[in-house]
Amino acid sequence: MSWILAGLLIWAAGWALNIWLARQGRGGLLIPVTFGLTLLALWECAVRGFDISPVLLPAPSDIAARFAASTGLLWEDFVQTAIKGALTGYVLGGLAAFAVALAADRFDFLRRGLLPVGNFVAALPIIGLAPIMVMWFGFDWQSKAAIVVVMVFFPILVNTVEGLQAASAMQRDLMRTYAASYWTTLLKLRLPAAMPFIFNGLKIATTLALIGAIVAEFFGSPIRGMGFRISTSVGQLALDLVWAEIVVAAIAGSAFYGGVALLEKAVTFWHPSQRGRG
Amino acid sequence: MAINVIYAKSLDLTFETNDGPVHALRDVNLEVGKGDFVSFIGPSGCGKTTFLRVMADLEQPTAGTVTVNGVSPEEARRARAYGYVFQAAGLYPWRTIGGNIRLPLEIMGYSKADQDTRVKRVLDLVELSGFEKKFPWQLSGGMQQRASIARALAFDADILLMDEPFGALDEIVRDHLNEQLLALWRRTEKTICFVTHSIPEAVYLSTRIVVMSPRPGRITDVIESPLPRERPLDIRDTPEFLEVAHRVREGLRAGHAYEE
Amino acid sequence: MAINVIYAKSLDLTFETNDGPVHALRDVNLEVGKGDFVSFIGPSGCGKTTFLRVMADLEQPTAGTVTVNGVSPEEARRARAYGYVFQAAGLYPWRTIGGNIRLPLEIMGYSKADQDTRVKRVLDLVELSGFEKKFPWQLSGGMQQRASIARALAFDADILLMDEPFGALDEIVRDHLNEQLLALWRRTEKTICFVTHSIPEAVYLSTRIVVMSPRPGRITDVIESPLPRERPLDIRDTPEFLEVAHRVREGLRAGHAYEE
Amino acid sequence: MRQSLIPVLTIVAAIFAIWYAAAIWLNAPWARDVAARGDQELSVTELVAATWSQEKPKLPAPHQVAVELYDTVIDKKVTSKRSLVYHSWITLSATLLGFALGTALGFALAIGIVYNRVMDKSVMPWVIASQTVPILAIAPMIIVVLNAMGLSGLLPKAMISMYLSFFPVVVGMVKGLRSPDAMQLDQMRTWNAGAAQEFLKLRLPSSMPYLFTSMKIAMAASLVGAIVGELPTGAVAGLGARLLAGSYYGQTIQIWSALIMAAVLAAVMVGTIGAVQRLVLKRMGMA
Amino acid sequence: ADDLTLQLKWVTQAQFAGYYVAADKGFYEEEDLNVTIKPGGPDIAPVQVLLGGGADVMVDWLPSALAAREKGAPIVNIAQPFASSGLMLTCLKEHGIESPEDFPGHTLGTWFFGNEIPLFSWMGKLGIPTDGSEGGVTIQKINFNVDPLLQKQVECATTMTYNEYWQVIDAGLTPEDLVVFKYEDEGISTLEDGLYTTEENLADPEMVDKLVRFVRASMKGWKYAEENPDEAAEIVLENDSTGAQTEKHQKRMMGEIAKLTAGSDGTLDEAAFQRSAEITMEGGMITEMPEGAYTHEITDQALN
Ligand SMILES: Nc1ncnc2c1ncn2[C@@H]1O[C@H](COP(=O)(O)OP(=O)(O)OP(=O)(O)O)[C@@H](O)[C@H]1O
Ligand SMILES: Nc1ncnc2c1ncn2[C@@H]1O[C@H](COP(=O)(O)OP(=O)(O)OP(=O)(O)O)[C@@H](O)[C@H]1O
Ligand SMILES: Cc1ncc(C[n+]2csc(CCO)c2C)c(N)n1
Ligand SMILES: [Mg+2]
Ligand SMILES: [Mg+2]
Repeated sequence: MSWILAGLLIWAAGWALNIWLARQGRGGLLIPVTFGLTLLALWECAVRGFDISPVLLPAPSDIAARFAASTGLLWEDFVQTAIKGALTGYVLGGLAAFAVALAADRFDFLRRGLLPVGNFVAALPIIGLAPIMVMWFGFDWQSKAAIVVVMVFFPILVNTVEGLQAASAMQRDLMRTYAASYWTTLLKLRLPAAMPFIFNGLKIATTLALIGAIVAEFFGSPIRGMGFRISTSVGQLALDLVWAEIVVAAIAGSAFYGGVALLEKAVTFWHPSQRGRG
Repeated sequence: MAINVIYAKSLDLTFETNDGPVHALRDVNLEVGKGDFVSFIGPSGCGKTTFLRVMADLEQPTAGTVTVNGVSPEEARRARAYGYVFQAAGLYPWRTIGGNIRLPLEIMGYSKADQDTRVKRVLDLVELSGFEKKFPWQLSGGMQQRASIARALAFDADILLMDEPFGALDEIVRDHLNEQLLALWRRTEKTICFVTHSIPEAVYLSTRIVVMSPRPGRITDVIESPLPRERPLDIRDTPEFLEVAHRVREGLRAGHAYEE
Repeated sequence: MAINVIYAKSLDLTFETNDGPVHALRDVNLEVGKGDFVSFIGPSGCGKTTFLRVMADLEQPTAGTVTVNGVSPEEARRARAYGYVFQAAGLYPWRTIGGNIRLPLEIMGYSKADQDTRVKRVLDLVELSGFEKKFPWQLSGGMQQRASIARALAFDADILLMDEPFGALDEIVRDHLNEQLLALWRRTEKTICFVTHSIPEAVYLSTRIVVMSPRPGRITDVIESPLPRERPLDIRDTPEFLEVAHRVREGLRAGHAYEE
Repeated sequence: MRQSLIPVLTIVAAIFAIWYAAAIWLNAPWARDVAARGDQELSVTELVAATWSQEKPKLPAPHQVAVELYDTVIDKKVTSKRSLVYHSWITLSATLLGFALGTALGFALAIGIVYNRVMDKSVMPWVIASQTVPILAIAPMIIVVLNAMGLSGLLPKAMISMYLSFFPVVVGMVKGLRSPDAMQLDQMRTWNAGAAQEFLKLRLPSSMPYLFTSMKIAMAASLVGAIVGELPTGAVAGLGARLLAGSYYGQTIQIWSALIMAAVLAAVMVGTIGAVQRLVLKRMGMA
Repeated sequence: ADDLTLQLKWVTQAQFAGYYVAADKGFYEEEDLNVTIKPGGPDIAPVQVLLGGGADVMVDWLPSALAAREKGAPIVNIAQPFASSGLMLTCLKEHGIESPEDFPGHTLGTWFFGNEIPLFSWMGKLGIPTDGSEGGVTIQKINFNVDPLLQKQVECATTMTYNEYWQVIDAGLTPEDLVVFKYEDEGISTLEDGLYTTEENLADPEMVDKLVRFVRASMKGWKYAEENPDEAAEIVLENDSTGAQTEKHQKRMMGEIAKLTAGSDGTLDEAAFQRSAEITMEGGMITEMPEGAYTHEITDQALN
């Protein structure tokens, strides 16, 4: 009971602190961190207050302890899944989507033919693709990368195609008056104008990539990797390890997203959504 | 006989819109010779921009023929025969002012050093030196307009198509830029098509003034200027000048129902 | 003594940009009384727009005070004390012309029937009847500008802040709208702040002309017009008119280095 | 539409050609093994025929999938548990519910983020972090918890769909709602428009292109969510259950037909959104 | 009637025929029970469902149940319908494996989630390293199907006598193409499908009474299924809501399952328990011998 009360108090305090911080116009990272810490405290209090079994939901303190105790293991899994699987797939998938978007943009025939079919293929749910990819590309990270490629392809393609239409009529007319070639127009006008859209897709794809790589490991993996660890640990009810992996995933994913968002800020500084917070 | 730089015959242009067609140009005929300075004047919405866009191959006429430098507008465009100043500034927000002016130079393959000198020169011309590194949204409306003029002057096109380039400028800058433009024109023998709303400006600048009337846009009058090519600013107080201005005003007035 | 509608004291405004601060306004003082028609004139980039934006609570001064109707600009804005015509038309592309003009009326909660009559009335005023159902990109630049003027006139604000509203219009329409605006002003006793680049326009319309000079923007001259409130178009040929115009031109010229 | 027909058919034909070739390539080792066990030599035509007709091929040939689809879509009563239509419907209903919930949630969050500084600063990073949690890992737990709370059937699956689909909507809508330029926002200020009016009359319309793009992605994600959600519910019904059961009994043809069905669903739904998009943008004069 | 929910360890198949038969034949009804049977799946941990309150009884294998118990889940075996183990390792003969001595240098595929434990302890007994070092075997995690074996991604794979083995056969291989090692024969078998509930439930006399009736009816179902395998398989098929199972496969599976349940009246054999627990400990899944992990209370009452 006292735990639950404490939880409620902490929640109120955290929220108040955040409002205060936001009013001060300061904080930067401080605000989300406070928010997160509040959530964690709430969780801890709930687990203790309601006496939830550790095989259902471990307390954050248990997870932290496990995390500290297994950094070596977590790092090995991280390299296997996030770096080899997700990152490779993200880069390849991004390039592929970008190339297809350009091809579709360049050749109307392809756009009409490929886009509907591409949407169709990309809409294949990865869960179904995962076993097939494992069958084709083997148990190791290559099959994970393949699934990530398929997963990130669609969002990046859709956004890039959309973005390539984003330049305004007058901006295009200007290029026409310079008799700029297709590639020049693309490079100097349409790509810059498309960047806000492309980054939209790239950001969504960061999280998809990590999920994809992890989930794919459920369908076959060497005996390491985040997805492998999660799925086997659930079976062994080592939920503290499961959550430690999830924490790694969350940190890696957020950092990945944050990196892309920073890049976006640098590239699309001119877009109204970046210029001023309205 | 010298070949016409611009030649339009029986031009028609109709826009199809969600509620019916809009006749923007109807039976437009015009010949512009090399080195002419032609001003277009007419009530708002009469088709001046549309006509300029047709010359620039940005709009396809529904009927009739146009040639630019004796070839189709498209070929002329491909040959980079003209510089175009749009009615709105239309700067690319991701480029600085300097970057925007440099854009056509990059596209047309000027050398890096040449680009730099040209950018500097035209920035001086429109008095924006010091703003090279600013982004468009950090400039006032008039400054943006000047940057867009500079952009069109930065490279060497034989034909300049200018759509109300000085609309957002005060009289002093305008006078200054008018002089500069005239000097440039005399020096380079460019052919200039110039849309304006200012009667004195049209008369001061042009060798020929085309008056248009609206819906559907037609040419109602073409006035040859008797003024010499050499024009100091105070030519605007001479009787010849006022005489021409009067004719233009009369022609314009005819296009406005409420003035009759 | 009547209360000032607009009162500015020691206004300073500096923009921070990627390469250093830009001083847009420096020590600006001004009083505008009820029913005044004040024109602002000055070289491009001198801070006219910025000053108008400060009055409208769209920009916060770095130092100094402004009051509008005796209260802060923010309170005046909340009380919907003014209509603002922006330098660029700024129509919403997803609304028709009619829909754009109706927008502030919807926001301010005018009844449907009232909206309809008002939209019709102002469309007539700016001669755009028949274009109600068109989208902005189907209109010429000048027509868009007129639509944006109509939008600001559609509702009843005591103060009108107009940033080069007639910049993109030809002389005839401009004269016509000038007359209309004067008539409206006399009829409704609105207070009008009006940015323009045209000296004759400033002199013809205003009870007071504010001349500004650039970087940092300062007020260099405030000229009280001796002209009567009732002003036929041909008042522009009177000696008083030319005299005032001359003073304005001199003031302006002072702000341009190359004219000295 | 009509101009698209030939290009689409060309691409589809190309894909089928590649598919058939891949089937030969991938299934040949098995066919050779079988032949070797039976002490036979396979001629090329026999080999090709064998690779296109295996019962459990590594990659089933298109016609095998087509036959299976025909059997399970056309030939079975739609209420039958062996009918793919029945399973599709189960997945579709969860997808649609999850999509609706996800879009609503994404919308609400985006509004909160755009209008509320505290939310902007505190929620967005956690929204992102939430998406890095591998859903398949917590899906069983969600299902277990919801089941324990007495929720079963459609809703738990829809929750997972929602979890996956709200994210693209948040990201896209935050961008879209912030896309009006400074002047447009200033105009609203001069009219002293309330927050709701500013939203309805400016931010919402200008976010439309972003909204639709996001919704297309959200719909695809939602389908994945529904299928993931069907896996741990004990493979009861739905396309996910078909995939799973197919996988556990090595029925590649069944897996592929469920996959194709899922892709058809996704394509139809994404296509529908696209059609609505064209309609709306056209009415807004933006197309 | 009293409500009771049973959580299975796997999808609906003849492996669980006893429970479906008991439900279908009205054995539960006779005991005044209204039993809901929840199928399992690959990523569902029945223990979680049990502790989360989603079920009252579950089917689980002893090693994973013991591991859960040591992790803090207070679960107890109340009945053991399966007397012997159906787990085995199936190899393709073409890879040249004929006896356990041939394993080194080959890839063995096994299911994880605790199912790998007997294999690891077996390799331990044989003295074959599993860390991929020289002279050892490579252990590969595979999913619950035989594709990796057929596609030669592994050379041996874990199979059940009643299920995966027959999938290999259905794929076109003959028993002569295969070499099988039954865990039961190698002396490394652990107890499979047993019934488990929570200590909390066992402390509640009313619940105990329900469980007694449940076990009694279930065992009746099992014995009926053993005697009428074809009918039992039909019943299972009717209850399969994925519509993916085939009659041929389920009938065959029922036949094999009958061999595993034969000879059990539901009472847990303590010797088998002991052996299973030791193997589980050797494999490292638990660290000390469990106490109170089973009770005869329910079966004692049910069988009298
Ligand atoms: N958002 C901004 N950021 C940085 N500098 C700005 C910004 N807005 C305006 N400025 C600068 O402030 C000065 C005054 O601008 P303002 O728009 O008020 O000029 P103006 O008098 O209206 O000119 P014009 O007649 O050309 O419209 C200019 O030098 C401009 O570069
Ligand atoms: N894309 C378009 N779709 C439909 N109608 C159009 C389009 N562009 C222009 N128009 C119409 O064509 C007519 C002529 O337009 P244009 O822009 O050429 O006028 P203008 O003479 O340049 O006017 P302004 O002086 O106001 O710029 C107008 O009535 C306008 O509504
Ligand atoms: C974690 C885990 N999940 C399910 C089973 C259940 N199981 C019992 S037999 C068999 C093979 C299919 O008939 C399977 C999968 C297990 N042992 N371990
Ligand atoms: Mg125009
Ligand atoms: Mg301005």
